[in-house]
This record gives sequence, C-alpha cells and structure tokens, in this order.
Amino acid sequence: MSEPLRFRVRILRKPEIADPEGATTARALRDLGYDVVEVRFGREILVELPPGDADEAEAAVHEMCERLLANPIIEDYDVERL
Amino acid sequence: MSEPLRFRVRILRKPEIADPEGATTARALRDLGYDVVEVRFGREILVELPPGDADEAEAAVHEMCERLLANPIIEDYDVERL
Amino acid sequence: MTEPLHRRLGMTDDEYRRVVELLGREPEAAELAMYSVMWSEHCSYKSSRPWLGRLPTEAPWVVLGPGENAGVVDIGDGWLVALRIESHNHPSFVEPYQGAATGVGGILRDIFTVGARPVALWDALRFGPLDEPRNRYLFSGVVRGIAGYGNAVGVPTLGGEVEFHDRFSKNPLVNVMALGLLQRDRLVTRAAAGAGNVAILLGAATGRDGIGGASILASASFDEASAEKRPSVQIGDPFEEKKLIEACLELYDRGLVVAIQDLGAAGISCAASECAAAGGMGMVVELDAVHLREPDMTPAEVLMSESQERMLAIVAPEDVDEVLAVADKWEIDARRIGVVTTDRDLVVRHRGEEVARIPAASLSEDAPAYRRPRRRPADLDEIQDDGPVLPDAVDVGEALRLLLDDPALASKAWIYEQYDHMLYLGTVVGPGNDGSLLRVEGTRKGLAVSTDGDALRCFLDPRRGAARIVHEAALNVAVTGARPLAVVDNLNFGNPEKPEVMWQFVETLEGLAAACEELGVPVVGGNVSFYNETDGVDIYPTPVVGMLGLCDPMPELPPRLDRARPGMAIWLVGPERGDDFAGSAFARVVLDHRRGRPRDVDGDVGRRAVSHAARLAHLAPVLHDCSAGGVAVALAEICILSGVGADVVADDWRLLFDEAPHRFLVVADPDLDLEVDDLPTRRLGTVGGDRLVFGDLGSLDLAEAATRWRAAIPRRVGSAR
Amino acid sequence: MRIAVALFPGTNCEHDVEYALGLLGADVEIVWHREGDLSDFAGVVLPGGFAHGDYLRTGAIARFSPIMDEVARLAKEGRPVLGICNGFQILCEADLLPGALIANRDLDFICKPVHVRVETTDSVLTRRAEVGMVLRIPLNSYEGNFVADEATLDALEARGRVVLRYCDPDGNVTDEANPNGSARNIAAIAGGVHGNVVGIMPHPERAVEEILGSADGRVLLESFLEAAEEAP
Ligand SMILES: Nc1ncnc2c1ncn2[C@@H]1O[C@H](COP(=O)(O)OP(=O)(O)O)[C@@H](O)[C@H]1O
Ligand SMILES: [Mg+2]
Repeated sequence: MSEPLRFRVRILRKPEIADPEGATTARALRDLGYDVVEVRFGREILVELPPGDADEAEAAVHEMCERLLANPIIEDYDVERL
Repeated sequence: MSEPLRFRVRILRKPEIADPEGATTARALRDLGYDVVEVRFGREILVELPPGDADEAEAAVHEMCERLLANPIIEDYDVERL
Repeated sequence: MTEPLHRRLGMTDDEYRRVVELLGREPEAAELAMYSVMWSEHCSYKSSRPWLGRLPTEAPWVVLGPGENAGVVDIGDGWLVALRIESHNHPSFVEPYQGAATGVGGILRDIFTVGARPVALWDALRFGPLDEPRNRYLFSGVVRGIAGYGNAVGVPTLGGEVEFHDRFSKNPLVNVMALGLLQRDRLVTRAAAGAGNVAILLGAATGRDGIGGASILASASFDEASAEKRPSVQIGDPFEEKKLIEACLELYDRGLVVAIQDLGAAGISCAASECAAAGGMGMVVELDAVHLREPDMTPAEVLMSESQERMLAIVAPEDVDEVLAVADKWEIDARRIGVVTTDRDLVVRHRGEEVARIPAASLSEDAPAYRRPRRRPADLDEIQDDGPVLPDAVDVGEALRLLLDDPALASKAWIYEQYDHMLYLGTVVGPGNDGSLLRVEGTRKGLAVSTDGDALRCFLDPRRGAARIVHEAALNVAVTGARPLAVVDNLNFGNPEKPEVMWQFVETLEGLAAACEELGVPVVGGNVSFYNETDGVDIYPTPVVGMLGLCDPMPELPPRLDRARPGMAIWLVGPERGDDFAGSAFARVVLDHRRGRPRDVDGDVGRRAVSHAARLAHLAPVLHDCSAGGVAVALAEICILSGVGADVVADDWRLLFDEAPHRFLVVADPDLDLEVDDLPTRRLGTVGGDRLVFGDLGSLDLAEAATRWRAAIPRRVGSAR
Repeated sequence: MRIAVALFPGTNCEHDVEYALGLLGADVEIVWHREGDLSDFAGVVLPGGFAHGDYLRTGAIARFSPIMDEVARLAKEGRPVLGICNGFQILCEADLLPGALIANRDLDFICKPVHVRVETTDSVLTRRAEVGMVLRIPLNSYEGNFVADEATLDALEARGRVVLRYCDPDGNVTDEANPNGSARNIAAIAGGVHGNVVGIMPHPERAVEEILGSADGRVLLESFLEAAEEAP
C-alpha cells in the first residue's frame, strides 16, 4: 500500500468534432508516401497520486477528468490504472 | 484480411525533459483540492492504415514515428496494434 | 587512460594551470565545472574580446553600453530604451522549436533584468535552401518556436529577416533581438551591494537542462560526436516567463530589488558570481535551498544547470517577506539561496559541506583572452576577381518573375503572420515594410528598428559587407522618419581557431566600426557566436545588425509600402551606378553566380541619404529603400502591396537590378518638391495601371507578380496558406 | 460607469483593452483573477492572451478562478460580459457560451486583419452596428476554430445568436474567407439568458485608431459600453 498510484488518462476528440491536428498529420504522412486512411489525435495524461486506496484514487481521477482534464463538449476520456 | 489496420502510437516526453504543461496542470489540480504527486503530458495518435500485411504496416508506423510523429530528441514513443 | 576532467570539460591544459595558480591549489570538481563554462568561448569571449574595443560605443544618450545585460539609451521625456541581440544557433539545429523558443526566452530576461518591460522582438534567420526537406523542417520549426514562445509570453515580434544559402544547411542561424522600455528611475543593476543582503532564486525549478550545455555547445564545432555531448534539450515555458516578467516588474515598482541577474549560461554559478563581482562583494550560496526538478543532482549539476525562466534577485533582509509575497501572488517559486558577504569569495555549500570557494571576480575577470592568428583566405582574390558577367540585354519582366519567387526576396508574410505583431497597440508600421515603427505611449516619439545582414556579401568582402549592412539598416529606419540612435550586433562566425575565420571576424569589425562612426551611431551591445562549423564547413561570416532609430516627433502618417495610389510620381533618390552586381540578388538568382567583389559604401552619401529619407518621411506616403533586387524589386513590392501597377521610364536594365547602396524610392504627389540637392535624384515614372511596365525593357502583370511573390515561401514549405 | 477587465496569469491584452475602452470614455479597472467582487461594475471583459499558458486546453484552468463566479453572476444579472479571443475560450470552457475553440485548420498561429460581417444587431457587441456591415479587425490566435455539434449550431442560428462571421472584403461568407476553419464561419456568438454574453475571436481593441490600421472595432466596443450603461 505504500506504492504511489499511477493512472493513465486518455483523452480523445469526439468523432464528430473536427481534428485539425489529425487531418494535418494525415496529409503530411501522405506527402511522405504513406498510405494512411485516417489519423486522430488525442492526449495522454499520466497522473500520479500518493499511496492510498486505489479505488478512491481512481474515483478521484475520474472526477478530475469530469471537472478539468477533459472537455465533455468535444472530448471523451478513459482512465486506466497502471 | 480486409479489415483496416489500426495502431495506437503513444508519445511521451523523456523523463528528464521538463514538462511545463504537466506541471501547470498538477498545480491546477492541487488548487482544486486534489493531492497529486506528478502529472506528465503525452500524446496519443491513432493511425489507421488500409487492409494489408499487419507486420509491414506496423513497421511503417514505426517509421512514421521516427520520421514525423515523434521527436526522438525529446520524446520516446511506443506503437501498439489495436 | 581516461582524459583528465578539465579536457573533457573543454578546457586547455594552460587554462587549467591558470585556475590552479588563481586558487593556489587544485580545483574541486564543482569549481572546475564553473571555470570551464565561464571560461568557454560563449561566456568569456576569449577569442573576440581583444578586438571588440574597435567598435565605437559612446554617445551622450548611451546609458549602458556593451558588457551589461542590455544596452540602454535615453530617448528623452524620462524614457529609456533597452536593447539586446542574441544567437541561439546550435540549440536550434538540435531541436528547432525549443531551440528558438528558449532563445526568445533568454533574450527577454536580459531586457527585464535591467528594469525594462520587454515590448518587441525581431528575428534574424539563416537556413539552407528550402528545397531540402531538412531545411524546411528547421525553418518551420524555428518560426513556430519563436511564435510559440513570443506570442504566449506576450511580447510582439515586429519584424526580422531571413536568408537561404547552402552554407547554413548544417548550421542555421537564429538571432533574436529584443527591445524594452523603462522610466529613467527604474534602471536596475546586477551589482550586489550590502553584506547580509539575501539572494533569492525566482522562477522555474532546476533540472538537468543543458548542463554545460548551451555554452559548451556554442563553444565547439559540431559533428557526429557532439551528438553525445548533447545536453538534455531545454524546454521553454513562456507561461512561467510571463509570470516572472510581471513579478519582477512589480518588485521593481515597489523598490524591493537591490540588484538582479538572469540565469543563462552556467546558471547559478554565473549569476551569483557576476552579481557578487559587480558589487565588489562575495556570496555564500546554499545549494540545498534550490528547488530541484530532479532530486538526485550533484552540486556541480545544480550550479551549472541552464534551466530556463529563472532569475537571481538580491534583496535587503527586511524586504524578503514582501518579495516572497509578490512571488506568491504571481504563482512563481522563490527561495532564499544565498547571502552577500564582504570577502569577495563565492562560496558554495551543499549538505553542510563547502564544495567551492573561489574569488567571485576570477570567473569573469581572469578569463583568458587569445589573440588568435589571422590570415586572408588564399582563394579570396580569385573569388573577388571572378565578378558576374552581365548580359547585354535582359527581359526585365522575366528577371523580375524569377526574383520575386526567390524566398529571400519574397513576401515574409508566412513568417510574420504567425507572430503576434500588434500587442500593446504600439505597432504603427509593422512587418512587411522596411523598419518597423512603434509609438511610445504618452509621447510623440516613435522607435524604429531594422535588423539586417547579408551573408553572401560579407563572405565576398567582410569589411565592405559589414559596412553595407549598417548603412542599409540605417536607411531602413530612416524611411519611417527616424534618426539612427544605436546599434546592437550579432557576429556569427565559423571556427575562430582557423586563421581565415579570425581574419573575417576582424575585417567585419573594421567595417562595422567605420560605418557606425560615419553615421554617428554607437554600438550598445552585441553577441559573438563562434564555432558555427559543422563537419569542417564554416558558415558564411554573418554579422547581423539591429539598428534602433528615434522619430521625434513621429510623422502624422508614417510612410508604408501600401500607400501608393494611381497618379502618384515615383522618384529614385541616391546614386545610380549600374555596376554593383557582385553578391547581388540578380547575380545569384538570374545568373546563378555568387562571386565577385561588392562595392564599398560611401559614408557621406550614406549619411545624406539617411537624413533626407528621415525628412521626407514626413511628406511622402511611400518611402522604400532599395536593397536586394534593386530598384525593380523595391518598386514591385510597393506596387504589389498597394495593389496598383507602375509605368517606369527605363533604358538600361542594369539600373533596375543593380544594388548600389544608399538609395531609396519616393512615391508621392507629382507636385511634391523633394528638395534633395546634394544627392542624385531622378523621376522614374508614375503609379497606375495593372502592370509593371519598364519601357521597352519588359513588363510584368501585377497580379502574377503578386502571386509569385506571396506564394514563394508557402509553396516551398507546403503550407496551405 | 465602471468596466472590469479580468487579469489571469498569462493574460496579455488587459492594457490594450483598458486603453481602447478608455479612449471611448469608459472608466476601466483591471481586476486580478483571485480578487472576487464585481458588484460595482457595469460590465466585464475577459481579454486575450494565454491564461495559464493555454496549457491543458485553452481556458480550461482559468475557468476555476474565483473571478469566474462573479463573471457568471454578472452574466445572469444581464450585465454585458465580453470575452475576446482567449476570453471567448474561457467563456466556452465555463459553459457561459456554447461550443469550443480548437486549433486552427492549418495549425498555424494567425495574426492578421480579417473581415467580419455583422449578422445581428441584437447583441451587446453590435447594437450600434448595422446588419451586413463589414468590419476589418485583427485576428490573433492559434485556437480560433469554433466548433459545436450541429444541433448547437442550428440553435445559435435559430435564436439569432451568431453575431459575426468571417467574410471577404465585400461581405461574402465563403470558405476562402474563413481563416481558421470555424464552423459556419463564426467569428462571434452571443449567449446567456439575455444574450448579454458575447465571445469574439478577433480583437476589436486592436482596431480603434486609423494609425494602427483600422478603427472598425470602435462600433463594437461602443455597443458594449452603451449596453453596460443601460444594464440592470
Ligand atoms: N524572419 C522574419 N521575421 C519577421 N519578419 C520578417 C522576417 N523576415 C522578414 N520579415 C519582414 O518582412 C519585411 C521585408 O523584409 P526584408 O526583405 O528583409 O526587408 P529589407 O530588404 O527592407 O531589409 C520586413 O518588414 C521584415 O521585418
Ligand atoms: Mg528595406
């Protein structure tokens, strides 16, 4: 129980919302000669919490996503314990 | 063999390289009352390739990382087939 | 046997012996690390110092000259202007975005270190040709890095310049100039006074960024092996810097700072020793108090770290709490890390032990200086004798099409539209003209700035090339109505251990000095960047000057290139020779020729051109100096930006593309009496129509000219814009 | 009548807004984001810049500043609230305006004058303008690309809350005239119960004097001040 708790938060643009980074990168990859169908950009946020109850910590990370880390209008998120 | 091939590329700043965005977000989370030890930012890039040989495709994605997606001087990456 | 530590740190055996002599004993590891960086070329100017005295530095309006954090000049009405130029060449080659970004951050700290609010930036850039993918990557990365940092830190970038030559493919140049404004009584120094005063480290946490990095990197040539020596890349944090700026300015406002110094090369050791030495004092530094990003750093690493966005403030003990409160308000970290002492030693402690004790002044004042051998390059005569052979006839329209598509001559909008160039509502003439002009709030004054360099001409004849860029910069500020006031210079050169490079360097200084003297402008600061050499190939010798001019008062409506209207007359003021083609854009682009000997400047003519231009700026809607591409390109730029053609009387194509210095175009009402009697002046033609017509010599459709000129850079970098 | 200009760490246009509103006769005070009481102010402006470095998402962290509770209160009371550029982004993050602002279509920071067409005069930003009027105002953003789902966009249109659209110099709303990829060329929207909350991406305060290139932003800021004058 004295290990720090680490979570990976993945945040992805909702499919119906434009993704200029993804589109531009796809174009650049095609320019380099790669045959890509689609590229989507997201972010990964690693959050480390002090040792403690893992479930509580996970609930806290979900709350952080709801409140700050993700914008529900344009993004979906998921949380994974590492 | 007619399924498109999908890969997740995760790009993280090397640990010794500063991450001001992570540090600022950690500060914001603390302001909101969460006890966080550290926050690190990374990127996640989903790349979809047309159906074909999976190993070749994976090799191509590695090459894309080297050439364009990641900046090897400050970032590490890993590729995962979905 | 492994190499001794001093050599691994880039120090010669002689230099090591000098340290032993100074200390009277063998140095400890941390001490040796400090000397090695402080005595590096980058920090000590050991190859250039013996020559820099050649530059004129005095004038009644100079408040701080070279050697200080920034040059400072008095513009009257209680206002001072701080200016400074710096290179970040090697870091930008390693990582273009972060290299350029941290270059911007570093130079801004020099400006607010003297008490000024930074209000403007300029960038002077050199890359290899854009048809190489690697050069495109470096170019767009650098521009994005400058934008990313400058925009976010809240300092507008008002202009700059860019050139493309092969010689920069493996060694791009990134020079950034910054300007700040301050009230006279706000000037701050770095001289730590008063034993018992407290040293407070403000800003970012200290990590292993560029340990021995920027400075070692900038003090040795680049090759495969240096990839290993590569320090961890520094990441710029413009948000931290913005808070640091506001916090420091608030500290100055409240009079809480005795002295202050930014942390740059050699980090804490440099800042602490300079503050102490400048005040004739000593300092005890406690490394345990430093806020670390990585916990297990050695004392030498903490001392040498080049982590960005940090300042060292010297504060009276009774003010410490208030200083900490201001830092807290701006959400920046502040730690007491040292105390000023009277014994003139810099003492460093770590975990209760003394890890260094050295005379504070010895790090800078006792640094070695070398009068390195010089030799004129053996092949220079041959190069100079091989001037361009001019054809008898040229289709002027066709030549112009080629020139307008050259990225160095083309529109730079792709660059400067990525930069916030309007913040603070001061930009009266922005990028896209000659000099930029910013107004000083509450006065009728305007500050004009132009950065100029000319790598190819400086290679062909460093002395003449250098003199020409000073005159060009002066004319660039004069066409906004300004009188040249001060110069900062950035001297980018190859490996100084090569006698040919040292020769280029000294010739350049002679040219710069003579031109500054002719124009009566002092040099108030500069930067020398040596070792711009990769795999044995040196860059072209590339001095860059940043010229500050003062308009007082500013013209009601200062000239701009987009103010030509149908029916206006076009004049050319200044000498016409038709024979100045060596190093010209015409020779390079149309003839594919890069040799010959450029013509020299004429100091008297240059001075007259500058003073006429500054006067005419109050009368004419358009003034434009003729530089790369000569009269034809200068006129094309006016027409493209004004959206109207021109009809020019021309019978010799040479007069259209020749690049004789000291010339400018005036576009104004045909009745305007120019009153220029001591310079050749010729009516060239009339504004109107939708073509650029050069008599029987050729013509070009304006829309086509505009498209080529605007698309030249975006097309090459593959931008949608 | 006093107008507050909110200052977050990283904000940089506060002095410009202060200057421009001052030029138009307003009494302006810059208020630090941790200081909280705006009851004495007739209106508030959230200026441009990079609050909290634009880290995480632009506007995301700023929305939690104490001053934002006050901004929400003013909005609810019907007093005019104006977000310019970064301020627009903050208002979206704070749910005081619908939609979000993401990276520009071509991933370039864009600083240049653009043309916008006035779509409605029923907003605190355009009450003194005329529908169809074309204004030339500087844009200065990396994340200026307005996005929202179709239903939200339709609702904005139906309620007349699209305030400005990017257009060409003649007022045509075209793809080429859209600098950043914004949905339906939207450059400014209104929201709030009373439509008194406006977010605008270009910077009207950069267009208040001919010597700076344009005075077209005046009509917008004058509208805002007039609305503040009459506010409850
Ligand atoms: N790297 C750059 N960054 C910003 N602005 C630039 C840059 N390069 C050129 N410009 C701007 O483009 C305009 C034309 O530049 P240039 O052709 O170098 O002018 P000149 O020949 O008068 O020195 C100037 O206003 C200059 O400030
Ligand atoms: Mg010029």
